[in-house]
Amino acid sequence: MRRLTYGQAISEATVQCMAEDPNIFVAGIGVDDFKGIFGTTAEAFRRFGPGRVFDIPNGENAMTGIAIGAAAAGKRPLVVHPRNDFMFLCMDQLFNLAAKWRYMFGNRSGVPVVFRGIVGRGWGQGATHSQSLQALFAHIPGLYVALPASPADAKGLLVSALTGDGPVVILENRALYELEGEVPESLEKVPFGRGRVVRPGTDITIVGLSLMAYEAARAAEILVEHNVSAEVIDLRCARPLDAEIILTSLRKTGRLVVADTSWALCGVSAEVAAIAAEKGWSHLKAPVRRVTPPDCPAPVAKPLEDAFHPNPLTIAQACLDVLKAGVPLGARVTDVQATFAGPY
Amino acid sequence: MRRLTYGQAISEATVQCMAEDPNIFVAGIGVDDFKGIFGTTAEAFRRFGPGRVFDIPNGENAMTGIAIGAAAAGKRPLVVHPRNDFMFLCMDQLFNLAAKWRYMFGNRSGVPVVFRGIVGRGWGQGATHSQSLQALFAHIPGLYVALPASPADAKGLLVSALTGDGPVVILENRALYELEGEVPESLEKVPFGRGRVVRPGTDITIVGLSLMAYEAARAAEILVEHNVSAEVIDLRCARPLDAEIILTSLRKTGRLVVADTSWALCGVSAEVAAIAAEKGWSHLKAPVRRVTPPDCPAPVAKPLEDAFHPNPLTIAQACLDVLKAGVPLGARVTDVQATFAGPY
Amino acid sequence: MNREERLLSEMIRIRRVEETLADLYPSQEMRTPTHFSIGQEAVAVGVCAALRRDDVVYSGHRCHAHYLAKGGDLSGMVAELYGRETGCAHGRGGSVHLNDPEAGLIASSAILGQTMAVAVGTAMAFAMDGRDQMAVTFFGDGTVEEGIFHETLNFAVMRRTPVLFVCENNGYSTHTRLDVRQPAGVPIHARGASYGMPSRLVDGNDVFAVFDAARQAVAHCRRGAGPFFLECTTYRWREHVGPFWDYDKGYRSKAEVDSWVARCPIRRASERLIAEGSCTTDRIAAMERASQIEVDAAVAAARAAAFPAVEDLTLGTY
Amino acid sequence: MNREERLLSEMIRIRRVEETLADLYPSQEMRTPTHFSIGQEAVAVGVCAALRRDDVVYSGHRCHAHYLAKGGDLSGMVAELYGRETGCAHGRGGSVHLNDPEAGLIASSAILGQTMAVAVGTAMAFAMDGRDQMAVTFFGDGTVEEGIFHETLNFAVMRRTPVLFVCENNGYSTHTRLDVRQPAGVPIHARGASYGMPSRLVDGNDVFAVFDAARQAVAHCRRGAGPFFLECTTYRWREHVGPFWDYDKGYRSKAEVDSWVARCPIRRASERLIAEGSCTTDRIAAMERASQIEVDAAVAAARAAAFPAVEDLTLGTY
Ligand SMILES: Cc1ncc(C[n+]2csc(CCOP(=O)(O)OP(=O)(O)O)c2C)c(N)n1
Ligand SMILES: Cc1ncc(C[n+]2csc(CCOP(=O)(O)OP(=O)(O)O)c2C)c(N)n1
Ligand SMILES: [Mg+2]
Ligand SMILES: [Mg+2]
Repeated sequence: MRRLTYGQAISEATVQCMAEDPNIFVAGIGVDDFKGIFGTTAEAFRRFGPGRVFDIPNGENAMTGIAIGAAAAGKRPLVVHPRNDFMFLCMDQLFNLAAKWRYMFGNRSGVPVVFRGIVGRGWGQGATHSQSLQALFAHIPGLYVALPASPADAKGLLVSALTGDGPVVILENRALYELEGEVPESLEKVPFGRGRVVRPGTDITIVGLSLMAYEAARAAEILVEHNVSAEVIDLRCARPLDAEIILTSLRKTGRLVVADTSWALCGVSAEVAAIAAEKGWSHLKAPVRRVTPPDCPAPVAKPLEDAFHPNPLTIAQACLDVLKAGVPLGARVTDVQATFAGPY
Repeated sequence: MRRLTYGQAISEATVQCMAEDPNIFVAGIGVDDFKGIFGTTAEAFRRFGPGRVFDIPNGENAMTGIAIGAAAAGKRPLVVHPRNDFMFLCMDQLFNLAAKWRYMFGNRSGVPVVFRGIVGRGWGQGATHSQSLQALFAHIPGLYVALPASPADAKGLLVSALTGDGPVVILENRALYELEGEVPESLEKVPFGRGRVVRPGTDITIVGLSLMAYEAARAAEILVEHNVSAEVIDLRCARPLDAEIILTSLRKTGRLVVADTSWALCGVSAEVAAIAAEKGWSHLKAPVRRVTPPDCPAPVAKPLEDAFHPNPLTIAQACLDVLKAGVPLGARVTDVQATFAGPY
Repeated sequence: MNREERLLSEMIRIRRVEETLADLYPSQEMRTPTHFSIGQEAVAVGVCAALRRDDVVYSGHRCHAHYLAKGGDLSGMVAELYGRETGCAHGRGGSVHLNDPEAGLIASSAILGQTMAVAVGTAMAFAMDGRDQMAVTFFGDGTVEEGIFHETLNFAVMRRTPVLFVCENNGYSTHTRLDVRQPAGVPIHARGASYGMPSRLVDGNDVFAVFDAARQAVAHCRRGAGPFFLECTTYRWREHVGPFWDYDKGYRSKAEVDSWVARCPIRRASERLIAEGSCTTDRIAAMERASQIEVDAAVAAARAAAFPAVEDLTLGTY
Repeated sequence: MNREERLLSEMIRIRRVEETLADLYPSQEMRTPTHFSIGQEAVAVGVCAALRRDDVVYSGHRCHAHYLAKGGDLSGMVAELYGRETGCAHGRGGSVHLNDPEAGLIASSAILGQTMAVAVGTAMAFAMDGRDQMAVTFFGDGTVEEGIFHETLNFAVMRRTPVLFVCENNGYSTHTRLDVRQPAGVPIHARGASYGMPSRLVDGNDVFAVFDAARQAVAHCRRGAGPFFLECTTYRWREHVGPFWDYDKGYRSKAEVDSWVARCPIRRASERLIAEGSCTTDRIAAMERASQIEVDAAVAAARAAAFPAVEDLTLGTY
């Protein structure tokens, strides 16, 4: 099949959906500039022009309400945030209105607003530009929260968002943008709430989403050298969250490690561990382990940053610990962004 | 010891701390009006006047930043939100600045800002006026998040907040305001991050905080009739969260039910279950059970509202299920707010 | 009825509905925090009378009058306050979430300022599609202080959206007077004008003046000239939330309340039409009777209606 | 040095520092997104020269010039960009979180508008304690569109806080021109005035004009007369974030950039002082040499300094 990068897949999904549905428009800071949100909106702007792809004044909260109102009138707004961290400013519109719209107005209709938020990572992005807010978006009922880990899912989940009926938040990890993979040319949807087995295995299950599904797969490679067969699960969505795929894998492996790009406390990693404790308890042969950033904001200094982000080594080490095969890992891995040259 | 209501305890802590520390001031919508935030700020206003207890224009996000700036200059702001739901509007200042201040500015100093948010419950408060946001506040490192369940803790945790060095969010459940209990007259602190055993037991552990610690105790009463001895743990804080007290109890009971006023997905109930799966796995004799509101916004109609909120019966039933003593509960309990007369 | 009479009778209808509900409210059967518009009817009626049915209106927490003036279904509103399945939000939303899309009342919300931005989004959608519909957002003087007010007005002007901002200035945000919340010498209509859109101040207790101003504003928006701002001065008679009078609570005087009751928009409209000879006390009494019969029937129907079924608790979520 | 010379030399120092760092930046040793102030130095220098050391300043993402002009420690800044333990934020904050409380630069932040409100809070605290200190917040023209701008100005006026709002209007928010973001006919200084506070427009590339305006503003705040608003027009020479020129990127023309380079605040100040005979090219060259030596030393020290220890990753959290 034809291969695209993660970023190209996002662009293609946007352009193809816009060609299909004249009600889709793209709005956000810089969606029409020469950078075009790391290239993901540039082609849409070229094809559909300023009438359907337009820059906005600053003002995240109002823009969110404006998107909701446009959706209430039949439009399909796609709002892009260069960093998901800026979305703290629109949580009222997101949680107190978009997420509750269908329910609190009596189940007449939903508001099909789609928000893309980019998760910065590394290169000194620091405390307010490299958070990954899936846990916050997932906690409050009403939103679909998708975090694609592959180019195919980056396209398929965005297609589901732009053709679905509910408010959607898609978080894209900047470190995945250059990742290449096979992507169907047609408009195939990837349904919300259904995870995928990235790699089958028998000894232990590693669950992650977004960048952590990718890093988990790299961890599984390392584990092979230690004769450990790890099954890697990509949840794809934080809400709805696919409990079944986790339990199915646990039935086979009996062991679970969860990796997440965000903190442990009340995070997606907590939810996955809770599902195991609630519904997978009888399968568990060992304690669950969470691999997450430590309990501090993202630092800037390179050595701290390297220690802050979970990586294939820390994930693999956690697996060996669970398996009591506690060999300290000699292997070194190259950082997922090793070749990245700043400024961001 | 002398008894006070939960609301009176909050008022007393505020007044006594203000008498001790001239840098404390109280700001918020209506803190100086005849209702005085359900009576909790009225006495402070009477004693210290408009110079230290003052009303503000609407504008939650700016007020939060203003409190942070006052704290940076040596003040101790106590900002009150009549509903914690309004705090969605100040999450940027809370999470991207207050919570990160100490760390991202190089560990020079913190900002001792204290935010009280009241959790509405029942009487048709509905989708945007009866949420309970502890999970969101707990996920991001940097805040202390306290949820007192008793009058003594309502005072002691507020005293810790007003004498501590970090940003604190205190969530107070409106349904607890009339609850009476013993409260020390002096300024005794209740430290953050340390839970309490509300009631000792041997068969099963029920963990909750805020209103759910209270309802769990009522559930334990019901369970006595079924010859079940339940140990009730009040976490007191969602961050830092007292894992030790949970594990200590699990070692004894081997069984766990968690109740929370907020949703399950990535909630405090998920964190407690995750702690059991990670660190308490070897003690567990049965699956963990979560008792939370269903995955929808808070409805208004009375029958739906009654079914929405966890209560002593649903908690007790979950315990019996875990113990496989699956007798359906005949007992009826009166709602914690049964005597409440609206409007809210 | 001619137009003047229709404006009057619509106000009378809303007043009868709200006073009737206020009288019943203490019985604790309407378990939903309720913000009555009694005394402020002229703003809702005057503005909505200048709209087409396919224009849309967004409101806030004090939404009863807007809902009814735009043509929202009365029995759906009453049933919603009673928390019944037959309510306009099927008992899920309550008093602050009234909506009737068929009538063009798209949504109301209890968080200050939310629907200001939403209205601009709907207006933008109309403009993008070349439709000649427009949007109106009603909000109070307290909402003016929220950041979203600023972001929204700036955006509306930059995109020339056909939206009418109607600030219902009743002088209070909960129990706080306007003069301790907003700078002296900067009236709200001037703030609206400061974004470069036409802005007018009008007596919000004079339904005819409101209607005339709204007609001018609607014409402006309809012709694609961008947003329009209208400040309507009025007054809330009852407590901020709930059915009772509250001049004994200390934040305002009985004299102040009385002075506004004396300026009752219904009395003023009645007196004028009677003086002009275009209406009579009999006809007005008839309007009141008709409205009373209508609201009594709505209450009876609501009380007889079923509550939502508990099995449907999560209906409308995935 | 007399005051005029000091204003000039301070600008030269900041320019030398930033141009030196910009030259080194591509080597990828400073791993932190960096917003250079090259071309905008006069605003920071003119305003801070009117302040006392115990007055406080808050900045945003483009904070280098404000930090240095307020007296922030140079080696601490350079080390911070190099992510070293010796950095002013111990390598935890990076370029956008410069702070030096001893010098009165309390905090900078990368989220638009955050520190506007924070500055008002600090100013309010000064007023509550009867101290005669004041606070200044620097922000850009893009930040004016954020809701917090509106909430903050309203609050500052209502409480008469001793705060100076300095809008550094460089005509762009990232790559978006002001005229597509804010209404025509509503200049930013007029928006400031619309809240009922004194507001002035000043040529932000004329350090002497900025200083005079700031002195007037400071006197106003200091005497307890409340907030003051200052709009300073200027221009960003380099790309929004990063060290390079970007007139080839299409969002602005080389001619536009050149026209502003021709209005370089340093050149203008130099020419005036030389014309007045109060300074010479030799003295200016000496200033440049001295600054270069200082920044070279700071860079050398930063590169020689240790990174934070990984064991200290969570230091400063409970
Ligand atoms: C964001 C937010 N902050 C605070 C509140 C609490 N609140 C509800 S109504 C109200 C007063 C609003 O005043 P105004 O906008 O003038 O409307 P009025 O009640 O006078 O009709 C307040 C502060 C809220 N609902 N939302
Ligand atoms: C709330 C928020 N929204 C968006 C951004 C992304 N952003 C960073 S700098 C910038 C431009 C700000 O323009 P201006 O305030 O004029 O400052 P300048 O860069 O021109 O100095 C934007 C939009 C942000 N940091 N914070
Ligand atoms: Mg009002
Ligand atoms: Mg700018």
